[in-house]
Amino acid sequence: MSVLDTCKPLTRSEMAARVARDIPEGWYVNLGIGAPLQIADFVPAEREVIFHSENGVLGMGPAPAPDHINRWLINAGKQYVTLRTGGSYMHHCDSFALIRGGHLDLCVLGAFQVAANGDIANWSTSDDDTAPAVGGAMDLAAGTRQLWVLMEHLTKSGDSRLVRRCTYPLTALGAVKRVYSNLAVLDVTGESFAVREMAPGLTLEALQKVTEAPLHMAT
Amino acid sequence: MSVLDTCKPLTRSEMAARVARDIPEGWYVNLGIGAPLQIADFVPAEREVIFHSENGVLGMGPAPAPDHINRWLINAGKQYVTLRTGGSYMHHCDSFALIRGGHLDLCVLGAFQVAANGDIANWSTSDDDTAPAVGGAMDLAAGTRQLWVLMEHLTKSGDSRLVRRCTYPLTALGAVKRVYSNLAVLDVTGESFAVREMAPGLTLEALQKVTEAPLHMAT
Amino acid sequence: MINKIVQSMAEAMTGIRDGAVVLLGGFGSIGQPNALIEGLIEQGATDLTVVSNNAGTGRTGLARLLELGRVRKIICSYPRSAGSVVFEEIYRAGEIELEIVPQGTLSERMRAAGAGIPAFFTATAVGTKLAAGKEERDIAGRKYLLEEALAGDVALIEAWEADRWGNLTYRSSARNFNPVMATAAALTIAQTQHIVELGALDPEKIITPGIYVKRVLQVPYGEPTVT
Amino acid sequence: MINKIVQSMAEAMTGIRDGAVVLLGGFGSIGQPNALIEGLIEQGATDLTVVSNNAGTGRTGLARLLELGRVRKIICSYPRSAGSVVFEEIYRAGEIELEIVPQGTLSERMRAAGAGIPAFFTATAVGTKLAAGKEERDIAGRKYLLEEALAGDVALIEAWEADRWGNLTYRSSARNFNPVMATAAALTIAQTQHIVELGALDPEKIITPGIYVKRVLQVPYGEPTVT
Repeated sequence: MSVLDTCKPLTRSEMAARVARDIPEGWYVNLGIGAPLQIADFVPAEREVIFHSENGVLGMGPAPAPDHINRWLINAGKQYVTLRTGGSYMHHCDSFALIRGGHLDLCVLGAFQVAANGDIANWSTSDDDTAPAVGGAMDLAAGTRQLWVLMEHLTKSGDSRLVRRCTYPLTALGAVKRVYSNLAVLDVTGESFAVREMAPGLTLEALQKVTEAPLHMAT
Repeated sequence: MSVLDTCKPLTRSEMAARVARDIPEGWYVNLGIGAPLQIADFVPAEREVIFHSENGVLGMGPAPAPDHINRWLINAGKQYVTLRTGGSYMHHCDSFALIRGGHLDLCVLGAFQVAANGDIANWSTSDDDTAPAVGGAMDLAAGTRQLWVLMEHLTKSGDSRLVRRCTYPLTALGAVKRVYSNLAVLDVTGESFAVREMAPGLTLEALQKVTEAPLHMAT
Repeated sequence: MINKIVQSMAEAMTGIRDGAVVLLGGFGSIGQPNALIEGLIEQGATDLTVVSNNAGTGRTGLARLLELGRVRKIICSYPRSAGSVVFEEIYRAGEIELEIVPQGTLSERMRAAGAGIPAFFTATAVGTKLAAGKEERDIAGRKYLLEEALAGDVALIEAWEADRWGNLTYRSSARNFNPVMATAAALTIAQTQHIVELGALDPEKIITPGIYVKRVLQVPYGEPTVT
Repeated sequence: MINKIVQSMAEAMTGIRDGAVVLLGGFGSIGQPNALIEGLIEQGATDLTVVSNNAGTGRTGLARLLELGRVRKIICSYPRSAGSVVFEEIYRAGEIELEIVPQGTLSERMRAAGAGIPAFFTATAVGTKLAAGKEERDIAGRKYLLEEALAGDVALIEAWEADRWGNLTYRSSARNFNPVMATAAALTIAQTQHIVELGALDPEKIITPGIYVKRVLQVPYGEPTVT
């Protein structure tokens, strides 16, 4: 019987909502394409969080109504988005200067693996990948003031994504501060992950059983 | 009797007009503060030459009428100017990226000395100058596609400003392509200046007498 | 009178030579100079190096240029997207050289070329396989890579409005790579939806001043479709 | 609700510490944050390093800050202008350290700080006495100097319009050093002639997005005078 049968892992929406809860008003935040993009939907509009999309949009708003699409306005995931009141446009080079210069308070990326030392692998699954595609992941991981990762705790085949040492090609060294998985919220401490929260019904012992990297309870 | 008594040196206005004659339509040009700024007055408005001022003005026009001054619009010499139809503003960093990137067709600077090898000294008159001030001269000299110098042929004490080797602190190495003086128009060739034109009444021999750097007639 | 507006695609494409490094603006299909890419296909230059964030989708535009065997090398950050079938075919067949560059490093390398900076240090990609062969240096306690300027012979870009001096504005996120590519190429050619009188563009709002633009061709195609 | 607009000079100046590196916008007297400089004089921080294109004129503003002995070092391109009497006095008396930086290198060093680039190569100043002590390197047949990023603890800048998110526009050549300094400092404080409602600024025309601005103080002083 798997540990996952004895607890209630978070759904994708619950994971996104959980991350959203930790983003304070006034932060400038970049959400990686894929699952992290959903986080924006769980930040209430009255809590002003300013979302950045690396293709030159600062103050990105939610998807437009079907009859109000601006066809020149997409996000980094190439979906139609809107611009919030107060938002602005910039070119790619200014947009990545903003990222590289450490001006974003937070970036949330998806990942294949995160290591106990904060290394992240999220762009390529093998060294001989045909046509690897990195996009802006390395710039975001190296440049943002604070990097969080949102990912499933386990791969489809049941392997731990929180590892002692990444085996996939790295995106950045020692960049991750915190991981939000469907089983837990964990801080990177350098040697082992500090578990801040677990899914209902889960114990540290059970969580450690499915996690390659060493764990300890956060104090 | 000085060589200057036997010929008719150009006046400041004539020198500016002489340079203006050689600037073709469509060129992007930066004019150094001081005497070079006057060159713009001698480019007829119907010949579209686009003047750049390093404080972020592209398409700079002449001084405004006294009752039409925009007090937020000055040139690098801190004089009120106008913006021509089609002109635009940029910030300092973009403005010097334009200079450093070699996008200007021409810059015309004043100088203390120009050497036969194209070295220019135009910012400081001694190595222990109190509070030297370089401004944008080094960026302009190193960055512009083509650098011309507009200057008196002789110092007030009668020394040649066209020298074998600059004795004043350098602005840039091998940067000057052509010198317009009150006595001649001369191209930099590396060993000696090639004389293209002389003031009325002047001979190569007489010009050489007052010029430290070696001269030869341009072919 | 300065007039950078050209009247035909043939005129716009004049002088693009075999072996040229061609910068292609756009991110996804937004701000992408589709008409100019078709013009380049027609024009015939081959053995090209293409710099573009993506590697084309479907079988038109950049994908078509690739399929015709006209591109020797592609420099991009994200060649793999839904529909990048042509690229994947020829890449697997070993028929194209690929240089993967992180997106921010890609734009900064072009900015450097346009700004007269031959090389700069960045923390992006330190410790990754994209650092292979690059000089690494410790500066103030952090590791950085030295990255070189990336200049184009030609840039093909898309604008929203243009005037006869070549001043350009863009629309929303269609700005993306276009302004930086305009600065980085010896010959920048812009397609534009609108041509306006000189002076009609607000001087405070011009994003690309005409100094960076050699030719402007009006291509009023209406609304883009995301592919 | 994000609101970067502060109501008093004291609030604007909070937290500027002794020893801070302070970037001062403006070129000549245009785009110069005069009110904020007066505020800084009042506030009292000392042992400052000031980065500014010029070194002040007359006996007010930056010149006054110098005269009060509050500036340990000045980094600028052009300290000597008509009226820079205070600077020349204290410089001759050996009471201030001066670092002369070419104007384009000065702005690019600040841009580098804001853009996460610790160092870059430039041809400016090669072979001159300003190259002393700098690493020189041959790249593709030309000589370049390595220049380091120049970051500020504080930037004092002047804008034309601002909103509560700190988005800024500038007016004509008053743009100058202000946008790049805004990106280069940990604490950017803007004085502005006009405050507008959020959304009143055209998103295509915002030059400094609010992410670079921490505090905005309205100082509607009317027209500048060239000194």
